[in-house]
Amino acid sequence: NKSSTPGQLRIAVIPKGTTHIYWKSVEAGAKKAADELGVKMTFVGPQKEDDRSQQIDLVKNQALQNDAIVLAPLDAVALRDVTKEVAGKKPVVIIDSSLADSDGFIASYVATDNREGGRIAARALAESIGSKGKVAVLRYAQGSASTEQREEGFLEEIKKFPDIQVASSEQYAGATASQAQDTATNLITRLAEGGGLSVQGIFCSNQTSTYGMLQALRGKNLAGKVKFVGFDCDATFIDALKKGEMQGSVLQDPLNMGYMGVKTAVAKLKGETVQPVVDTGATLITPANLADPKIDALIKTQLP
Amino acid sequence: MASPPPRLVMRGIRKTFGPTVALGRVDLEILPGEVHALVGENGAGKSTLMKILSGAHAPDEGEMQFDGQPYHPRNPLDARARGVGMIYQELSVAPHLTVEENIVLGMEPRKGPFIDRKAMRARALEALAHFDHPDIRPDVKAGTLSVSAQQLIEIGRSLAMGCKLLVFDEPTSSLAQKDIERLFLLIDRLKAQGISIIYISHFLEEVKRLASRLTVLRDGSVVGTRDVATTEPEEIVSLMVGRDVEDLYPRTARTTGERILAVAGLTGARNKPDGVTLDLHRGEVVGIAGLVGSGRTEFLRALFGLDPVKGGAVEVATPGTGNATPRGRWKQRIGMLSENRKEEGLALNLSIADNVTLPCLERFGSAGTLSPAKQKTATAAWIDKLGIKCQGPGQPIGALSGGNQQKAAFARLLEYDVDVLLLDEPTRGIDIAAKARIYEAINEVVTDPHRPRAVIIISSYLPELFGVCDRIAVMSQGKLTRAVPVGQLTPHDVMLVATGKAADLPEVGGRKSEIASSPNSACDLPFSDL
Amino acid sequence: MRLKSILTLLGPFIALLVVYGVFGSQNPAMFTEDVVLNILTQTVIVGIAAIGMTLIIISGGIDLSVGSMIALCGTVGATMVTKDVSPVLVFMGTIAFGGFCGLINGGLSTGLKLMPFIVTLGTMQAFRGAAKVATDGTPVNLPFDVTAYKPWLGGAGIPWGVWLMLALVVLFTLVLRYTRFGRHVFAVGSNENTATLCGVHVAKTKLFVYMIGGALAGLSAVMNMAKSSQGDPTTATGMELDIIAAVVIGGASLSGGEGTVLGALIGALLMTTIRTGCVLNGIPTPWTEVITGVIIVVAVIIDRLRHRTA
Amino acid sequence: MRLKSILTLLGPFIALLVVYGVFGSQNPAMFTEDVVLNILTQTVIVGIAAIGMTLIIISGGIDLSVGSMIALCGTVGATMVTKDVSPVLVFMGTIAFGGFCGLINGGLSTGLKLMPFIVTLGTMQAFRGAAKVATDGTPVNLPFDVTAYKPWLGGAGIPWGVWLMLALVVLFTLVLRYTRFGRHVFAVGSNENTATLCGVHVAKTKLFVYMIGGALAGLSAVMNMAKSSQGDPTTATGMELDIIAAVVIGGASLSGGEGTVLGALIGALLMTTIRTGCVLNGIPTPWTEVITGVIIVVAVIIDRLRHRTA
Ligand SMILES: Nc1ncnc2c1ncn2[C@@H]1O[C@H](COP(=O)(O)OP(=O)(O)OP(=O)(O)O)[C@@H](O)[C@H]1O
Ligand SMILES: Nc1ncnc2c1ncn2[C@@H]1O[C@H](COP(=O)(O)OP(=O)(O)OP(=O)(O)O)[C@@H](O)[C@H]1O
Ligand SMILES: [Mg+2]
Ligand SMILES: [Mg+2]
Repeated sequence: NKSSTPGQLRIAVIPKGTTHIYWKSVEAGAKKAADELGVKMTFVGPQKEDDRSQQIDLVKNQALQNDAIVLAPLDAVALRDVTKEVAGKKPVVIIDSSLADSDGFIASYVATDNREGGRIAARALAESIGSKGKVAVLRYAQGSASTEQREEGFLEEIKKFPDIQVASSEQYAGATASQAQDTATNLITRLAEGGGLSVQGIFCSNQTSTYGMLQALRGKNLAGKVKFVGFDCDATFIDALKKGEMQGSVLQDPLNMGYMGVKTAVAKLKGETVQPVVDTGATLITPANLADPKIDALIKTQLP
Repeated sequence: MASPPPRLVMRGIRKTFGPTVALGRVDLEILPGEVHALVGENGAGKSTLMKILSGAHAPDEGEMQFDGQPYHPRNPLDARARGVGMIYQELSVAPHLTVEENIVLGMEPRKGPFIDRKAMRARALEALAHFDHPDIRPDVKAGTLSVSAQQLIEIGRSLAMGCKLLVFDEPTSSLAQKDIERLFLLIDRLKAQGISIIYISHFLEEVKRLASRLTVLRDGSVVGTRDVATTEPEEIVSLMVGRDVEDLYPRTARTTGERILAVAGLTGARNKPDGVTLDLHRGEVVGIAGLVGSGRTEFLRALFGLDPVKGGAVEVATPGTGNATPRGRWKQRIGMLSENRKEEGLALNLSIADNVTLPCLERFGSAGTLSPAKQKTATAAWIDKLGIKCQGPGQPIGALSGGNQQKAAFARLLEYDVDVLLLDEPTRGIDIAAKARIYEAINEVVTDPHRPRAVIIISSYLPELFGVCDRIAVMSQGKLTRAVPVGQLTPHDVMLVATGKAADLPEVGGRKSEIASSPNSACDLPFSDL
Repeated sequence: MRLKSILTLLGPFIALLVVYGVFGSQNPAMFTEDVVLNILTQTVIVGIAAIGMTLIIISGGIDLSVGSMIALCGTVGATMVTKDVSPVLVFMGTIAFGGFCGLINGGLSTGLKLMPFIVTLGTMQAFRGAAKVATDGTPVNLPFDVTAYKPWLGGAGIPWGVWLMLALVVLFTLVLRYTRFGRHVFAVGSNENTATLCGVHVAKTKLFVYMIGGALAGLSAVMNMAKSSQGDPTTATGMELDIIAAVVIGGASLSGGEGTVLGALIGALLMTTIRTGCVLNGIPTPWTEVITGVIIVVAVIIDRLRHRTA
Repeated sequence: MRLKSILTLLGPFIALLVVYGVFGSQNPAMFTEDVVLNILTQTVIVGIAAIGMTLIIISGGIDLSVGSMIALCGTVGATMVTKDVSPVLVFMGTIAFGGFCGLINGGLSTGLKLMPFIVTLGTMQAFRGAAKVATDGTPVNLPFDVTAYKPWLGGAGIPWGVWLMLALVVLFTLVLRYTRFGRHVFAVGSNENTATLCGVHVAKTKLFVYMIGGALAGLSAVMNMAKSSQGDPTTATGMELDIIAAVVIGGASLSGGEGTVLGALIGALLMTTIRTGCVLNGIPTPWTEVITGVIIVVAVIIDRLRHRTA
């Protein structure tokens, strides 16, 4: 894949990581756009997840041999200067998470409105517990902007329900599903009360933390006994939704994000006008709407 | 002699280590039930030959037969299975294992999948019964025992497997006197049982006591096999050394000058040393004799600030100030040579120049800087003067032979130009030519016409002390006697005190020994009675 | 067990009790059966791997690649499950694969006489990369209808994995103490030259030790798979340091010749207890790290002082 | 420099050239000035910290906490910047803070005679936790109008950080070779007993070495801050192993007494080159890890063979 036909446009897509299914969907979307538009697309992420320094290096390296960059910045500030530097020469489209103070130089921002995603989750959880009781939030990891926005969005929105209290929101699940499961188990133990939990609802803000929490609930035989809204998509989540172990999960549309990211970049290269902000949408899936063909199609893009 | 068939025959054994020819075609025959001594200078190849016998090394060339059968051990276990056991020169116990585990290591008795602990204990007790040493109980960790006890464990290990041929490589070098006597009795017993023994030693008196025949190795070749009973010591020595040793201990006229060091009641943390008092003057060499473990090393270490001191005073009449730390002592122009080259004496992967100049780096540059060129120039001078065989001052010191390493360690004191030299076993493990060089250097510093230095020397080899020293003191269980002029002493007097059979050296004006008054005949001394 | 060995374990054990007690005094929930069970369950993965690491460290080696090995073996095991391989074969296959990884480590450090620290630093990256390459970076999920693995590290009652861990501790305590191989491991770590001269097969012993370490990492990986129903190529990142810390807190010496499996278990329990205690007391996550770090150092200081007076 | 030292450096240097050449033959872009500059720039953070680590390893120690230290120092530096402290003071303050962290490591391992491996394993967690506690887990962002730090590791032309790194390599090569302190570091690492016997202040030397290591980690943190415009408490996770690998690839021995600063730089460059080369050749990320791991092991094998024949 090193050779490209002369004159062919080259686009680099730099995700935050390469392991989550989520990024595979982004890649698929980007590929779809690249194929449609006849451009060459390179998809390469940092070796260690959450390694900002390495992502900065990646941006620099990729800028040397591509015509445009599509970047999902690991950090709003860390990536700002290198992006600004590169954007002076080549168009940069930011996807997934925002970049601070970047209106002036980026071509476009193509992303889920994460804060809104959090709000959607809050409303779904509140509804499922009848707008009163206690809830717990298991956060993902410190310093991850998109999940922090979701957590904030959730907490903001849940405040609007006067009869709902947040019992815990200080624990971070950790980077891997296995760590998340331990933290979740301990959290559940702390919140245990009689045969059930002292909280009626739980929210997790990304795939690994949701996965870990679900496994922990199942392990403690509490799955289904507490209302649980998560984030992102996984075959396990669909299964859990069907069994009533989860009441909802907020899906982004990574396929669309990758697709729109590349499309916007190419449009910019061709001198067309592009929207400064493109919302790729956040969708709540619930046991009730799983059968909906549109939802089903969205889910299909995010499962292997 | 020819009647019984030999137990072991070694023919044309050759072994090289890179460019070093350790053994060039050695022949050796050992008879059943004989104690055969193997003697020779350091580096002659004794240990190498025995390591080949015990399967630790493979020979480059040569044949071996054991009890008439071809014998080619692939490893030590193989050799043991054939009935060849060896007690190595370098201590070889696993400190974290217990005594009994060390004894059966490599051939643990088993019951099903597990070690048969009862059988192991029984075997260990049986092996240990030979010594009756109070500290050695089967279930203590070997690392907590003294060096002497560890050596006995090794011997026990070889006894436990019932060998037909046992090799002892300098077993007494780290044994206490009592244990040496027990070992000798043990060897007599083994001999009576028909077990053959090869006994390596630098001490001809031990050879005389134990062996019926001896073989002399020099530079990797056998220079002769003799019957011990009919051979004169002079002949053995000349076979070993290959030259006249009349001038081994050079000694020019010495004049004792002002007092330079006064030790009063120095007591170490574990009562070793125990209230030691000693005066040292410019222009003299004071020797400290004693048995292994008597606390001589601890005395020097305490004096030099390496070990904590419980009591006593040290008065130094040299310029510079400083407390009792090694750094302070160097500043007071006192330098020390450690008995343990590898573990303490030298930084083996640094260059000769670095090792020689380490205590006085500040002289080779100003304000913390350093000129390697100057370091090398200074070192090159000592390489020349002491005849250190090497590629140059930049060579890592670990690549040198033991004798040359020792000369370089000695050069450290000369380079610093100390007034007091504390030498702990300065000639341990080095060959006779190197020894001569060091004796010469000692003689030179104490007879320097402008600034005669003073030397304290520890040695376990009495001829050396009698050859080099002006006065000798004896240490026994941490206590040091007066230092008596060599002319008024015999080795016998020294040994009596060292072994605790006499409380003190004879009074001044006592019996005057003929041997001691002529130090150049010191090579006779090994045969003086113990 | 002899008095001496018991004393060696006393230090970490007291540390464990104190930490447990302090957290418990803040939140009595610590003393409930549930929490004790949690702590035990969450120790299984580190605990089993720490048993192997104990052997490696006693023999004078070290294995930094164990976290990556757990991830790699986990993906191998999960892939086998998705291919409908029977549980017994999955267990055996994963353990064997772990043993093979260990063999690579052992072979490189023994055969080429390389420092195990740097060999396993290399294989740590190589195994991790291999896990990601093999799975394309995505976790391999177990099919939903596979329930055979659940009871090992989940479900009601005491998970089988806890019993397995305890059984392995007993087994390897016996192996180390009462078998020839066990004593040879100590001998090699204590003084390699002596071991050679006494006819111990040093290279074979070391290879075997690394193989056991790898095999137990493989078993640990199966437990991890049972726990999270997936083989995740990014799991157990940095876990090698937890495992090594457990072994060292448990009284092993990094210069070899010393260490106990039971001590390593106690060390592992100590760290789980700290983590659980912090969550139960609502201590924010970053403080947990500070506390863990400080307790590691304090535990080693206590150990040091004990040695000095002993 | 003596022939011997040059030979020691030759191994890693040839490895570097070969790796560079192989990648370049696949993609000539490797030979452009831009890429060379990128490689240099991207080596600065690991490179500067590796200089300190070289001293620590030569002295017979090790520091696993250096990654956490970089994170902690980075948050301290960034906080100072947000408080309008002048750049000179920020540099000095961060370096001093790093030196202080190093002092903790050195003090614990020297004063209490603990193994540096375990001490720094503990402080690794403690420093990391402290960084997160201090910043509440969120990166401390530099104000957007602060541009003083940019030229250090970004902007047009050769970043100052590259010159700084090169200058430090020269400086510490000189220090190790041409100062008393430098020779004492070698002596302590080669044989601590000999150093004591020869009147070297062993404890002081070690403390100083750890302090320098910490100070350079602090400087590295400032460079990291310049690069990412923030002090991130989660940055440089696992970087300690990269740094140690660089030093060891560069010919240092983990048992002390051997090593060169230039070698460490070459080791660090080697690793950056692998990463850059893999990206430029479109090699998927996980393969990069496999390749890095294999090259580390191969580099050490080469080094070993060189030693054997020498
Ligand atoms: N492993 C080795 N590698 C290189 N050279 C060796 C090795 N072992 C021995 N030699 C060399 O072989 C020669 C013979 O050594 P050996 O140890 O056999 O002497 P020795 O007669 O036992 O001396 P000593 O009285 O000191 O014990 C020496 O020159 C020594 O340096
Ligand atoms: N740290 C220690 N722990 C236990 N025993 C020790 C220790 N240090 C020394 N010893 C023992 O104390 C005794 C005295 O040792 P020292 O080295 O002072 O004897 P020495 O008279 O100098 O004999 P040598 O001829 O060996 O130099 C030895 O038997 C030694 O084994
Ligand atoms: Mg010998
Ligand atoms: Mg001594």
